[in-house]
Amino acid sequence: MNQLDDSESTLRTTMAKALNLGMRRALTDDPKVLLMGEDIGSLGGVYRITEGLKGDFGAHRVRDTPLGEAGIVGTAVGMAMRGYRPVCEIQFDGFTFPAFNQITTQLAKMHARSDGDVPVPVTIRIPSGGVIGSVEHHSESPEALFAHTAGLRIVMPSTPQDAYWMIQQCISSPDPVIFLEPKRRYWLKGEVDLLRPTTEDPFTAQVVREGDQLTLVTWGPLVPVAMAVAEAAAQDGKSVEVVDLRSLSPIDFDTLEASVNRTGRMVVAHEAPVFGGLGAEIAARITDRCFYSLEAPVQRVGGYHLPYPPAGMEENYVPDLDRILDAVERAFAY
Amino acid sequence: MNQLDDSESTLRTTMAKALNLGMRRALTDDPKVLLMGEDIGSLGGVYRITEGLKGDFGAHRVRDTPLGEAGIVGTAVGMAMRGYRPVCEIQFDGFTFPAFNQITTQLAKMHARSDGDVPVPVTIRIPSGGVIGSVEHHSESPEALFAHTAGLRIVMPSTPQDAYWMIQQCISSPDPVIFLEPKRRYWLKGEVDLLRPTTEDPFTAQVVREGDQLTLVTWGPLVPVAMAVAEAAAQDGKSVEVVDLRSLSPIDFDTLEASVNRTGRMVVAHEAPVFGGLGAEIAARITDRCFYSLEAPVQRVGGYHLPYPPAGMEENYVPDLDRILDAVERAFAY
Amino acid sequence: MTPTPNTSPQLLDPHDARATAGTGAHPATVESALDVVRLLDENGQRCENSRFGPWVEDVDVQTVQSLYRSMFRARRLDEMCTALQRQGQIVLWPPLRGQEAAQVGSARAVGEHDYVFPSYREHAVILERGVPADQMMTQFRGHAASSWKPSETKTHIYSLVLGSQVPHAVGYAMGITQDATLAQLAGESQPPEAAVLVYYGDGASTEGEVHESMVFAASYDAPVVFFVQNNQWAISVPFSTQSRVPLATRAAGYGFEGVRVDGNDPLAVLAVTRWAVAEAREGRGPVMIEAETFRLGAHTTADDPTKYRRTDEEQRWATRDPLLRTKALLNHEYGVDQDYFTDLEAETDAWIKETRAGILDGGPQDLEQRFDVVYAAQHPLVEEERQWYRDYQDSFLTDGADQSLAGSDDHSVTEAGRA
Amino acid sequence: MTPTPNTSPQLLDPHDARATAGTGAHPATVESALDVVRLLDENGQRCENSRFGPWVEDVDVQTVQSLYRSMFRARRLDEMCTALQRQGQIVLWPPLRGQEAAQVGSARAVGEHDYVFPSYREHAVILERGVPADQMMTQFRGHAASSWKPSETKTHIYSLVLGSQVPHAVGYAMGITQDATLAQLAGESQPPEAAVLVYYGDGASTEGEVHESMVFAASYDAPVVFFVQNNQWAISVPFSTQSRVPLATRAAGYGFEGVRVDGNDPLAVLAVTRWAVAEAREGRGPVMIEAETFRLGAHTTADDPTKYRRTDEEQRWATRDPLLRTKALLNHEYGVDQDYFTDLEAETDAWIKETRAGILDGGPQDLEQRFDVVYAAQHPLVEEERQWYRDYQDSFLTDGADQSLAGSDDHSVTEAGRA
Ligand SMILES: Cc1ncc(C[n+]2csc(CCOP(=O)(O)OP(=O)(O)O)c2C)c(N)n1
Ligand SMILES: Cc1ncc(C[n+]2csc(CCOP(=O)(O)OP(=O)(O)O)c2C)c(N)n1
Ligand SMILES: [Mg+2]
Ligand SMILES: [Mg+2]
Repeated sequence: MNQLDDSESTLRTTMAKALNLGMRRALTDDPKVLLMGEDIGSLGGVYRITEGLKGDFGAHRVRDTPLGEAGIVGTAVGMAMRGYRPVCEIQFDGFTFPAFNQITTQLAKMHARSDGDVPVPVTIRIPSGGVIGSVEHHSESPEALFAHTAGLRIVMPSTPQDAYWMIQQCISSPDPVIFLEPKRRYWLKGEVDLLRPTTEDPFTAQVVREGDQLTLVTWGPLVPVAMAVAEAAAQDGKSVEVVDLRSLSPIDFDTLEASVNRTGRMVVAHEAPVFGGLGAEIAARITDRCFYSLEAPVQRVGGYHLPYPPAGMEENYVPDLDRILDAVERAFAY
Repeated sequence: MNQLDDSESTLRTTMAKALNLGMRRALTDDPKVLLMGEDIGSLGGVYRITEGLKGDFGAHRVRDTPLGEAGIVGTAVGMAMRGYRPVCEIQFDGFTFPAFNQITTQLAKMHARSDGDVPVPVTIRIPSGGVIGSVEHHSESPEALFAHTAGLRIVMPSTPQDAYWMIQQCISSPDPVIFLEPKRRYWLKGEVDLLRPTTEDPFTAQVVREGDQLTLVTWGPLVPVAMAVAEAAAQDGKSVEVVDLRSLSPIDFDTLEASVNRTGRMVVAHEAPVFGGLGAEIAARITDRCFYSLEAPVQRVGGYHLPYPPAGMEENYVPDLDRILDAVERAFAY
Repeated sequence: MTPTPNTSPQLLDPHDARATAGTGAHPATVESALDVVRLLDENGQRCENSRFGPWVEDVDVQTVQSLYRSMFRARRLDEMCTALQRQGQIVLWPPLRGQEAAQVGSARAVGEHDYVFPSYREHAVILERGVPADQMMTQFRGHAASSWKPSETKTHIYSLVLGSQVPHAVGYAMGITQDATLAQLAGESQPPEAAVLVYYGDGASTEGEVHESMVFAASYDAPVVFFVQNNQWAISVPFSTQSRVPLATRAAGYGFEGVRVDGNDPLAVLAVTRWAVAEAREGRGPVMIEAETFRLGAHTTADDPTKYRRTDEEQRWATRDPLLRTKALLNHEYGVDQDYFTDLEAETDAWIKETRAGILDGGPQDLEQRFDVVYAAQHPLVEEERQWYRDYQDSFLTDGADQSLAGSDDHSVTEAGRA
Repeated sequence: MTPTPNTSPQLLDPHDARATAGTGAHPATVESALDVVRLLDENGQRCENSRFGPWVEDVDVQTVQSLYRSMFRARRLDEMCTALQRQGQIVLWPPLRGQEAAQVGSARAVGEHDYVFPSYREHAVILERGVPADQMMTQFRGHAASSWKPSETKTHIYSLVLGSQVPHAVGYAMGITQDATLAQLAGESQPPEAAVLVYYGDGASTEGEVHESMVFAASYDAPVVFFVQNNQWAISVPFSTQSRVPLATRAAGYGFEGVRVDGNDPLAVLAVTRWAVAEAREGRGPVMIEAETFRLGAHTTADDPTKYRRTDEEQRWATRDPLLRTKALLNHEYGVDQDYFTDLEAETDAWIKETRAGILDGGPQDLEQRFDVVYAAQHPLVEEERQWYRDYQDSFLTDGADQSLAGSDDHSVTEAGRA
């Protein structure tokens, strides 16, 4: 645990390790925090995000559960009622759906249903997104299916620094949080400032590259791609501002609005299918807020209206640098 | 069954009865059609939509199932694999979620997952929407949670005529269909033409009132309200075109685009919460398609970002004539 | 609330086989779950049960009177609420008629450290947990989301998504165990032993979440008692559609004990639930109880049982009415005379009158209150929408009420009906 | 495929108790589900079982050789695929090593009218159903969504959402019954009796959908056999986390029979499954079988079992290897000599070589094919996106490949790894 020694105030590490350290710290700071999920104990999770935690904190705080997602989320709700702060892991995004009833009708609504008497501070970690070369149901991006439901908060960090801090901030949130982890970026390395989070409020967006001709907003796995798009556009003489959305519910529309009022153009990129995706909400609201500033309609780029395809075709399905650049060019064409 | 006598070519009846007659006809025409659901047999369903059908077609074709929504949808998928065309009833919108995994990962994707070898022509009827003065979970509008998933089709009729025809058209669709029924309009009466459907293709929108200054698009329970809004606006000298969307996936954007290119303004109204609702997709796509025609940003009006409230407060939650008119005025204010 | 029973040693025998656990060894059998535990026969005469009888050895005339009083009040409340619903004062009402013994008997077996998860028909349980009857009704009037505070009553709110409360109960029970573990590791004194009692119906037993709850409860040795009121019907669907065999037989397949009890016998229900709660509290849980009972009334005030069931079945069960049976017990076993019942009637009349007034007293909260409770922490979208809502509502005040076209919805939509 | 066994009369006895059905009467007990059916001991010696022995009375040396050959080929294929995955030719591979007897024995018990629903590790079952081995691999290569046509093979595609295929199997079985009912009502000749065999794992048994499937199957008397391969592990989670008791004991709680069989004994598996399939076909289903076996290899090629289980457990089970046991049976009982095994090895080497070439032959389909299969009927959004995709792909061709920055993603994202 000497990684947590405050005398070393920064650490260069992967997102996977940053999440592990963040949970380690949450477990250390609050005895009411506990982890639950399939294979998170001895194995440390199929992505090894919880590696070593069962050994250090005990099987009562890092629980290998039976194989039922509804059971995991449902019992976590019950433990939260007893004063605990359960952090559940769903093994892959595609296996969230057996727990959908518990998440949508119970976890999200318990505080409201009990007229504020029963808070349910449960965090649900879901490795999310594609391009990992896997089999079906392992590469979904279900954020829009949670965002429509009031009562949930949803975040997705894109850097080790945010991973380390946001997991802690979400665990201490009094509201339930869906914590999406961009699984194809688990081995992305970066600096983690062990003393200071990016923001005190995790439910905010961050401008991660400034620009003045177009706002490119995305989150999680596509943030590094967006940075590359901005770089490619810059070489083409176009100045693109990149916003890492970080919080998908609530969405920090103030930051987006301020950016678009300066740039006049917006592209939203996500891995999920465009139709009914979160990009629609962003486009609709930004168009409403910035109607007179927009020089082009908000361009959306995302997955097609298809189930996530087999691995051999996925690179053509998920937006890549070229496809996002194409959307940027479409926006400039107006 | 003499209601089906073709010599009487029209019938004035309620939406509830029209649905009953539509299913009766589907059961008569195709022995592979069968109905499944909780309480749909002897009771005829809690809304009596299937009244009399078990008596006339037998318990093997109109099945009272055990009380498990995942079991209902999951076994329906299996029966479809054996060549049947199951029509499932979910008792209330709020009880769809236990079946969400079967709907999202199985029903929607089976055709694609089997590379087109296994069609699953299952229709899932869900009484949907609010303002029925009921208790929690009985008044939800979950359409956006289905629309984002490729492989499903979603419709919602707003008249007895459409109810009668669309249920038959959806049952004979080779794709799975989520068939939303506007439960507060079950007793709405209207003419049913027993010889001719509104459209051969049920997955299309209909202009139900012409106008040239603003397009008001909505579906299901809000269509009659939208008609009243257009009437009120007309008295105020404003010409509002009303589009009944009918099909929520796919959405007939061609019809919407043509309308907005004429009117220059759009309001979308639905009962579901605005945030992440289907109105976002409509606003985003129409803005993209009609950027130079739009004189105002597409205005959305819907539920708030709250769980559906107790009955005593619901009239303030669901958009009514005043609130939709307010959105119309906002659009005209640009 | 739970007197310690005079237990014979074998009652408290730890389940050795279960303790050594693992595949292959478990004490429960399906056969044992087939017997129906009964301490009163259909005429209210005491009958013997060597295993469970000792659990109500302390029961005297006062206890039985008190059980009867609770059942009687619940029935009268139920009748009054059915009437109020007919008068449009209540949105919907699920009657409990016929299930009073199952509810009062079981609720009496838990105490202040225990936690109760009802489904949505457990009105007699809620009254036992100390919720005032008029307050209990705000939810069914459509005035509030929930009618009592779980934090105060140790009784969860009603759950209308069938089965959804069962995993919560198991998780809560896991939390009880965790409290003890944390205290032990911290060298602190142990918190009082506690158990969770969760109610659900024969229909709800089919929901997958109930199964996962059983698996989790067994896996974590959770101190939880699953209490199924098998009232033979799930709306119009008879029990035979849900299962070929009694539900208590399910427990053996998870490696814990299931007991079937006559749900119209308040003593048997009390005894079996006391035993089960003790098993759970002492770490030998979970336990499942199936109370065989009958819904004498309609499913809800919106239901019409004549559509799906025969009156002879209703009549047969009417003769097993738990109130009649308990009254007979009081008459014959304890010699309680008519004066007692007359007094009780008068007392209850007064209580009902007062409760009725209390129920009719309140009105709905304003929608604005919902914006306060959707999240525990601040939320910008909610703030924005709350502000919009407030301004919009205010606009009617300032512009004058005639500006509003509210109500013209139904007017203009001439042909629309209401559910 | 299924020779009619010489059955003694009591084997075909209808379950009177079950037929009269209803609450309270059912034949199965938990105890009967605790015995493990075994026709071969650990050394491959035949042992007696009066109930199930007769179901394999027809089995002779050819049959055992053929069972062995199927198991042997499956194992060799498994080894080859594991190697191919290491070489990056296969996306992911779930090895079946150790489960060959459970799979081959059960798959042999079903015939051309029956329908099979695998989970995702039943490679030996798929081979038995006639799918060519190289074709079977397209899904695991990431080249296609599914590798065989259910309409041709009467074998459903693999299901990766655990438990999700189980209700489909029950529904399919309900369809079989419906076919018979419709034929009867129409005065047509009865379709052939058929059953459904569905596979899932000890871990998957916890999923709520599996429970609902049992309820529906019992409720509709569906001709389905639930075949659980209890290989003791769900990835890193031992069976004891899922259940305190054998899974076969669950069946009694739904009112049908559950049988536990030694899953490494191909004869016992064949016998029990034949019996179960016959029960189902003849309308006495459903039936549940729990095959006790062991996953000798890793969960998938991405897994590392040393993280969670002890080698002594692996070694103990290695001595129960179904191939060793069957080989011993052939040696000792039937006097099959080394020549047979040498020949089989040579034949299998050739088959593996050919299969390997076949596997490596194909490449992925183009994404465009996915637009054809998402819906069965025309869909405007899909058409629009397909057109866009086609034009976009074409733009690289016409603009020249240098226009594409594809590949620069990983370049610019210097620090990104891949799962
Ligand atoms: C998940 C879910 N599905 C369906 C319903 C609709 N519904 C309400 S009560 C009921 C029957 C419940 O039967 P049971 O569990 O036996 O309880 P009882 O009403 O007999 O007390 C049904 C189907 C629901 N509330 N929740
Ligand atoms: C619904 C769901 N949850 C989680 C997973 C991830 N997962 C894949 S295999 C597996 C273990 C399955 O164990 P078991 O059912 O015993 O089958 P086995 O792998 O042993 O053959 C898990 C947890 C999944 N595929 N589906
Ligand atoms: Mg019931
Ligand atoms: Mg397993």
